[in-house]
Amino acid sequence: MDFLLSLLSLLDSTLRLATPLLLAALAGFYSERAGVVDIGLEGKMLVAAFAAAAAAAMTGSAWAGLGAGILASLLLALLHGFACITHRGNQVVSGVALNIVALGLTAVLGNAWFQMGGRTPNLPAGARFGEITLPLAEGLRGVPLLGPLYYELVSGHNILVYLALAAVPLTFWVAYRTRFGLRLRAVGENPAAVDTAGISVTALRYQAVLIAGLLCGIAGAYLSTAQGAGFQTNMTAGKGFLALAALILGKWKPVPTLFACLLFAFADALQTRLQGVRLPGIGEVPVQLIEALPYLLTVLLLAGFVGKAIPPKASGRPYVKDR
Amino acid sequence: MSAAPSNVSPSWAVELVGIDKRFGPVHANRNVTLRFAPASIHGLVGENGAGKSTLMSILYGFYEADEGTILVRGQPVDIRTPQDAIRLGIGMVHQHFMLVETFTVLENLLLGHEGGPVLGPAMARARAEVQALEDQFGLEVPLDAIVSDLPVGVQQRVEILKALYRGAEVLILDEPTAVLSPPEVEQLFRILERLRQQGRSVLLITHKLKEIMAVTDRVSVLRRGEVVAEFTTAETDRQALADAMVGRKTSLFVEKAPAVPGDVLLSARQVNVVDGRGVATLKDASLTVRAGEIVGVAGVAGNGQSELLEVLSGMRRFESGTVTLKGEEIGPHTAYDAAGARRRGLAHVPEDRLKLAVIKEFPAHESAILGYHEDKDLSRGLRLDWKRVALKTISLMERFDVRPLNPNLRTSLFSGGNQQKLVMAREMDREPDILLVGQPTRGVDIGAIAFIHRQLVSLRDRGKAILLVSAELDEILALSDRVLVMCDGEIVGELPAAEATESRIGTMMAGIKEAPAAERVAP
Amino acid sequence: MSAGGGPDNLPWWATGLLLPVVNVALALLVSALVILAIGEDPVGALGSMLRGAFGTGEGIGYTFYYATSLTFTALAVAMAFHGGLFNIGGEGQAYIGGLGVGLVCLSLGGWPWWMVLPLSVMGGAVFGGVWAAIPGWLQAYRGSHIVITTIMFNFIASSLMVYLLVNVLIKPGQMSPESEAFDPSTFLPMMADMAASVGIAMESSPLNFSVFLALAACVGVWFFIWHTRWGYALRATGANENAALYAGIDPRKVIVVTMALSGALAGLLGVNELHGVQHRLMLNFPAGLGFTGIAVALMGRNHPAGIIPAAILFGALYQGGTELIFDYPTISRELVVVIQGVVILFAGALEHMFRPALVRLFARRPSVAAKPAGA
Amino acid sequence: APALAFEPAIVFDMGGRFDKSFNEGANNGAERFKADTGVNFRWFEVTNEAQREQFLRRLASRKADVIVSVGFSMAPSVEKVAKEFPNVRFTLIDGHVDLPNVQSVEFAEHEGSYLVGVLAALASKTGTVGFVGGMDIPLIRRFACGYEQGVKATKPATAILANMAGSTPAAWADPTRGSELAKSQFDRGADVIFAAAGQTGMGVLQAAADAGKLSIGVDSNQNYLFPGKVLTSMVKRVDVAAYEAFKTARDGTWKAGHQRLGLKEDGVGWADDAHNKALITPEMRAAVDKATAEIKAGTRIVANYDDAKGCKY
Ligand SMILES: Nc1ncnc2c1ncn2[C@@H]1O[C@H](COP(=O)(O)OP(=O)(O)OP(=O)(O)O)[C@@H](O)[C@H]1O
Ligand SMILES: Nc1ncnc2c1ncn2[C@@H]1O[C@H](COP(=O)(O)OP(=O)(O)OP(=O)(O)O)[C@@H](O)[C@H]1O
Ligand SMILES: [Mg+2]
Ligand SMILES: [Mg+2]
Repeated sequence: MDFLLSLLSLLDSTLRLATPLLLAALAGFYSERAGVVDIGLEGKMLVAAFAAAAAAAMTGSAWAGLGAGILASLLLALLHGFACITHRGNQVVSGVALNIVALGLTAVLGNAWFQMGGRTPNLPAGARFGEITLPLAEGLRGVPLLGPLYYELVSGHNILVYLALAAVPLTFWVAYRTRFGLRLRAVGENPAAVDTAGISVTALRYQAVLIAGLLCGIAGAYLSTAQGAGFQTNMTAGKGFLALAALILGKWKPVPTLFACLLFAFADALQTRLQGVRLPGIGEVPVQLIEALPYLLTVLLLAGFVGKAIPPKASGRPYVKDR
Repeated sequence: MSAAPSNVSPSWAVELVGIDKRFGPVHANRNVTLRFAPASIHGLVGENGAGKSTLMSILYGFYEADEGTILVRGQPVDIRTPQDAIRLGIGMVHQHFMLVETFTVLENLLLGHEGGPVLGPAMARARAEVQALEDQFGLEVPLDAIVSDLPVGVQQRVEILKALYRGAEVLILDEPTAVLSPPEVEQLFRILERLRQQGRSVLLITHKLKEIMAVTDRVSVLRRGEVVAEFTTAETDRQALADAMVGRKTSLFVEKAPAVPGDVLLSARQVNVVDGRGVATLKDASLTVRAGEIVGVAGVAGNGQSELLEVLSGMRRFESGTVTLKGEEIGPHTAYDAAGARRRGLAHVPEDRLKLAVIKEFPAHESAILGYHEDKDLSRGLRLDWKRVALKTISLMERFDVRPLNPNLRTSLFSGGNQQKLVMAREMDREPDILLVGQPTRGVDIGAIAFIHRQLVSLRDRGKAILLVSAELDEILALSDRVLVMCDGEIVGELPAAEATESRIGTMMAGIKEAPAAERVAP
Repeated sequence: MSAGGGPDNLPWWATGLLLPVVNVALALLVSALVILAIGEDPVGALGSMLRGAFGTGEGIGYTFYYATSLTFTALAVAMAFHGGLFNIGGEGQAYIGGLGVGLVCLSLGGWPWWMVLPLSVMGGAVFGGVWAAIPGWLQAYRGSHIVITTIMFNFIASSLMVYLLVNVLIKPGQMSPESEAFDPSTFLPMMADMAASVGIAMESSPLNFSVFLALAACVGVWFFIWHTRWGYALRATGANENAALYAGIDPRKVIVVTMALSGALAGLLGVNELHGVQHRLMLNFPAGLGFTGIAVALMGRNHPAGIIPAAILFGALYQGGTELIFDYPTISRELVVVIQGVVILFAGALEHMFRPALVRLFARRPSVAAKPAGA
Repeated sequence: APALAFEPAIVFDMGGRFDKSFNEGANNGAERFKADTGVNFRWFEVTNEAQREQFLRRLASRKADVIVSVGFSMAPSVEKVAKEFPNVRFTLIDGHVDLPNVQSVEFAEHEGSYLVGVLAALASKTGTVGFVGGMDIPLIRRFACGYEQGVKATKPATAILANMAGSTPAAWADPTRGSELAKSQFDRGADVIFAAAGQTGMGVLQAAADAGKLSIGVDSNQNYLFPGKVLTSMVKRVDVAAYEAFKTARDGTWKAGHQRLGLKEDGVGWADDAHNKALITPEMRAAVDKATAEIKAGTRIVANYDDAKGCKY
């Protein structure tokens, strides 16, 4: 039972940690499947986290925060689209630039508005997304095995966690079962085919980039108003890049990407629990080794099992009618 | 500029009037006027870069013309995007396929014509409709196959089906036959015939004048962006068309003395290749090539010819068998790569020049040393001596008449024919003992074809061994001293030049083997 | 990102000089608006940045000191780029390269600097090179996506260095995880001291002998990529792997070697930062210069001749930014980050924004209504 | 005519002056000085290694009257610049430099940590307490070691869970990670966690408040952040050090040399205010007062991680 509980707590933590990665990775999915490389997931999450925390602090409403976060992220996404789609700029440079702008701007605005070194005030409970106890969770708690599983793992997360998980089947459905999805995947592989089929490549790519903005907005709001209780400078701390890695590890497919995110999050959750553990024959494992575990794991998986990940053929290339 | 019929009575299906289009300094279309009638097949010919694809892309809304008007069924129309063209009933099969390779055939057909925001029901409806079309035109296409798994010929059929599915009243076909086998070409022509009977019009671009003569009603000739002539097909012949295209008298025939074969320079014994997906792509291939002869390899593209060339040239590992190069045996485990092959005096003009033989982004002089960059005479110490490279390139370009004579121009800016001449020049320059050539004249216009053919024959006459792979039967027949036929990864037959006829090769290409001894007279 | 004029036929100076200048000017204009928005005087502030970067000997020294580090990391990105590889791992390679530099300097105490320098260069190059060659090998032989592996190797490098500095290399009895200081005999000469020795007075700054190394690296990279057979093989592989195979080049070997060279260049950052300035092994000395190197390389069009001015531009932004916060206490250090981002955005990602306008300006063709090709 | 204006200055480490931790402590001291005297001060936040020296040198050459440098990372730069400017006064907080114009102020963090360890052991109902450190460096291990001694001395059976947030400076600024670490420790039975992790610690405090458990703040008094949820804070009087440096420099009593401020000097301690009044039982107060008195008297020795080369006691 004790083992079960600690396993459940590990998995619980995995879910919490996976949520922002998942949202951001799905954002990357839409963007890159449409042929627009998005290094700027990090920056979009960061502005969203800031805007969400700032709006929640000012209005006292988590939902207002979420709205503001999404809006801010959409603005950045539009800028990315303007540079890469309209002006055919280098997509990587644009992403790098927007990350840097986001890093600086959130701190500058935070300082100017709240005078707390770029932080926002701590959010009270009402201004955050609280944990939701699912129906019957309390009642079923006593049922062996399934009870704790339902109570500890399934129930008791905030709504954004459920939203992120729901986004996976939704994304799958959109991408593979709808007209929009068909066109989206086509424009990332061969924009000329889409163009000659009488569909606007530009409009399609803008839509994809904006969806990415929306999802990053939710991811950012999650960081500052659900998982955390306020904004700190650079609070994304590389999660955007990790999400990108998960997307690639998931070979640009929604369900494998979910598993990649869960894997990263699991390794992360595990490492907090492995610190200080002694292994027979080796002694105490250095913290740094444990800390590097998710990254080492990724490299090993990539090298050993995943095989070659083939990106959408047109990703990274602006569309020019040319021979 | 011969007469377009003066009376206005037969209403035209499409009229392009005064079309003008520039790409920066390139004047691709100059004041072009072209009309074609309903229920007709209209041919469009011209040298490489004459502006044929550009003109048709304008009609399809893919490019916008700088000047000019378009009329469809007598009505002036404004075609700004392919969507406009599709709405007007214009369909186009592009020279370069516009397919999403990772999609299934059905998904490709559906793209842009989904019939609803959710695919499920639309997919079922489309499947039925496409099936009906397939039956009607006798086009067979596996709807659930992934496009990249299909041979090019089938991909071409998908393109055609796509246009039909979108309900094209006017169908533009830009060099559809370049990748089709003779039976496939015949099938395509039957489809075109049926379309004409249904009252639709077809515009056909091709470099093969034989095809023009076979199916078109009228034909227009484009030269340097201008319409220079228009003929009623029945009233003209190939020579006249060729002369109009080039602007002077041309010779369509290669003169060639009988071969004097010498020693065996290249041979392969029982070579097998299995590709990354585990499919056997070359099965027990055996052949010999002697000094002073051209051995032609005929076959529909995708039947193992590429693998054969790649194995012989050192680019690809093989599973079993031996290759013997000037007496030296090479097995599956011998260290042998393209550089090694060149050191041993083997040169290779690959089938797909853009993918393999040049680097599009490089200036011409850098593409002109691809594969020879390690040569002692091009470097000075550590340094690649660009002066010598430039001189070398200029001499290559002069010998093979590559235009424009500018070694610093980016390779991709040369026309296809000129790129091909540059590659031929590079590979023949070092007087290789053995030359492997794949599709030497694919997509190349008739002027350049004759030149390239003459060069190959003269190399043979200097006592070199040449292995020629071509999907063009005419080319095989015109050049080869001996013909091998490939089908499904196997060499299914061998014929001496004298016995090689179109029909015998054709049956062998279809996989029907005949004993080499069995003599049959061609009908 | 092809160098030089595209098919739109602009003269080289329009694309090479005019366009970047217009773009940087626009970036500064937008920065000025941001400064205005937080209630400061934009002209004064930008003036202070400019003065800070180029107005004093010390400022120039700092500008070029930053530019030196950025040149190394940008050359690393450029080298990989021409081999068709996107190396995001400059940060980690610089970090590990620094370890090599540090180990050499620590173990050669008492040797004169000019004897230590070649060895510390080798130390940095070998350590950085090996650290980059692993992702290269994984890409070439296992198909592992180089972008992820290099990102992962940044994290791993960081963990490794912390482990070593906290547990192994730390100077005993010291709070911060740093090694012992190098022996002063090994210190690279400071530019100010070198100038003084030939009778030129120069204000003190961290600019040191490494700047010559950076210039040499620029020349070396230029020569290697565009004037040797190996450089040719590298570019061929980068442009078209199949064509490389056709040419008898083994793309896999080229990928590994290219990454190793790229990492070696990044590793030289340690020579400037540690051997030149900090004189000890410490945590986190690459401080984002590896990432900024990406922007510098892309803005410099992956050519040394472009990288040098781009590195100086960024060095000026770093140093001018420091000066800015010195002069304007109300402007926070993060504003400087914003300005850097804006410059990358306008001069990098939006570099083509004015191109059509410029083309129209230059197209003095008689024909009216020349629409831009392929809307 | 008024005398030349007094010009103090302060250089903060990378965390920035609002890090809710030791930089902020120094800032508070300086602000208090400003409020008391009306004298303004210049301040800078370091963003990269090269700027440390640059700021110090710039301030020194502009003849600042005293330059307070916050953080052990400043030590090598202070040493270098102080040599160049022997007439300028430098106060180094958290580090040690032996020069005639440098005042080094260090703190006996282990002593303060010991006290909060005592309180944690007594406040814990589960018999498990936690520690969350920032970046894994000797300084933080010193905190952890003092804490451990306090816990074990009070209730030897208490289990201690310890985690470090990471290996890069980002470990100081990652509240998400802090809250995950806290949650994992709660799941493993801890009900009191001491966070010595800069802004990362904010996540720990937040997670504790969310879960209805207790946390212990660090450096500055953080009790007010979640009243009733923060057991106490291990205060390190960086503010006093900064204030004193400014004040003594102004009135001429500034002295170079090395100071180690422990419990005896009121350099470290535990925060006791209205926000945690309800949490501190008389029994706890008695125990912590006893420990305080004994440490001050020297009868109870708290081992220092650095001196002992490991947490040995
Ligand atoms: N995209 C382009 N931009 C600028 N110039 C180009 C471009 N494409 C081709 N050119 C130039 O335009 C000229 C004409 O090319 P074109 O394709 O018409 O060749 P061509 O004369 O038909 O030769 P060939 O018959 O051998 O194919 C060439 O000099 C080529 O370098
Ligand atoms: N997108 C483009 N940008 C610039 N130049 C182009 C472009 N497309 C075509 N051209 C140029 O326009 C001219 C006409 O090209 P087009 O493709 O229409 O020739 P074509 O007659 O179809 O030749 P081919 O027989 O080789 O297919 C060529 O010189 C070509 O280089
Ligand atoms: Mg052409
Ligand atoms: Mg064409």
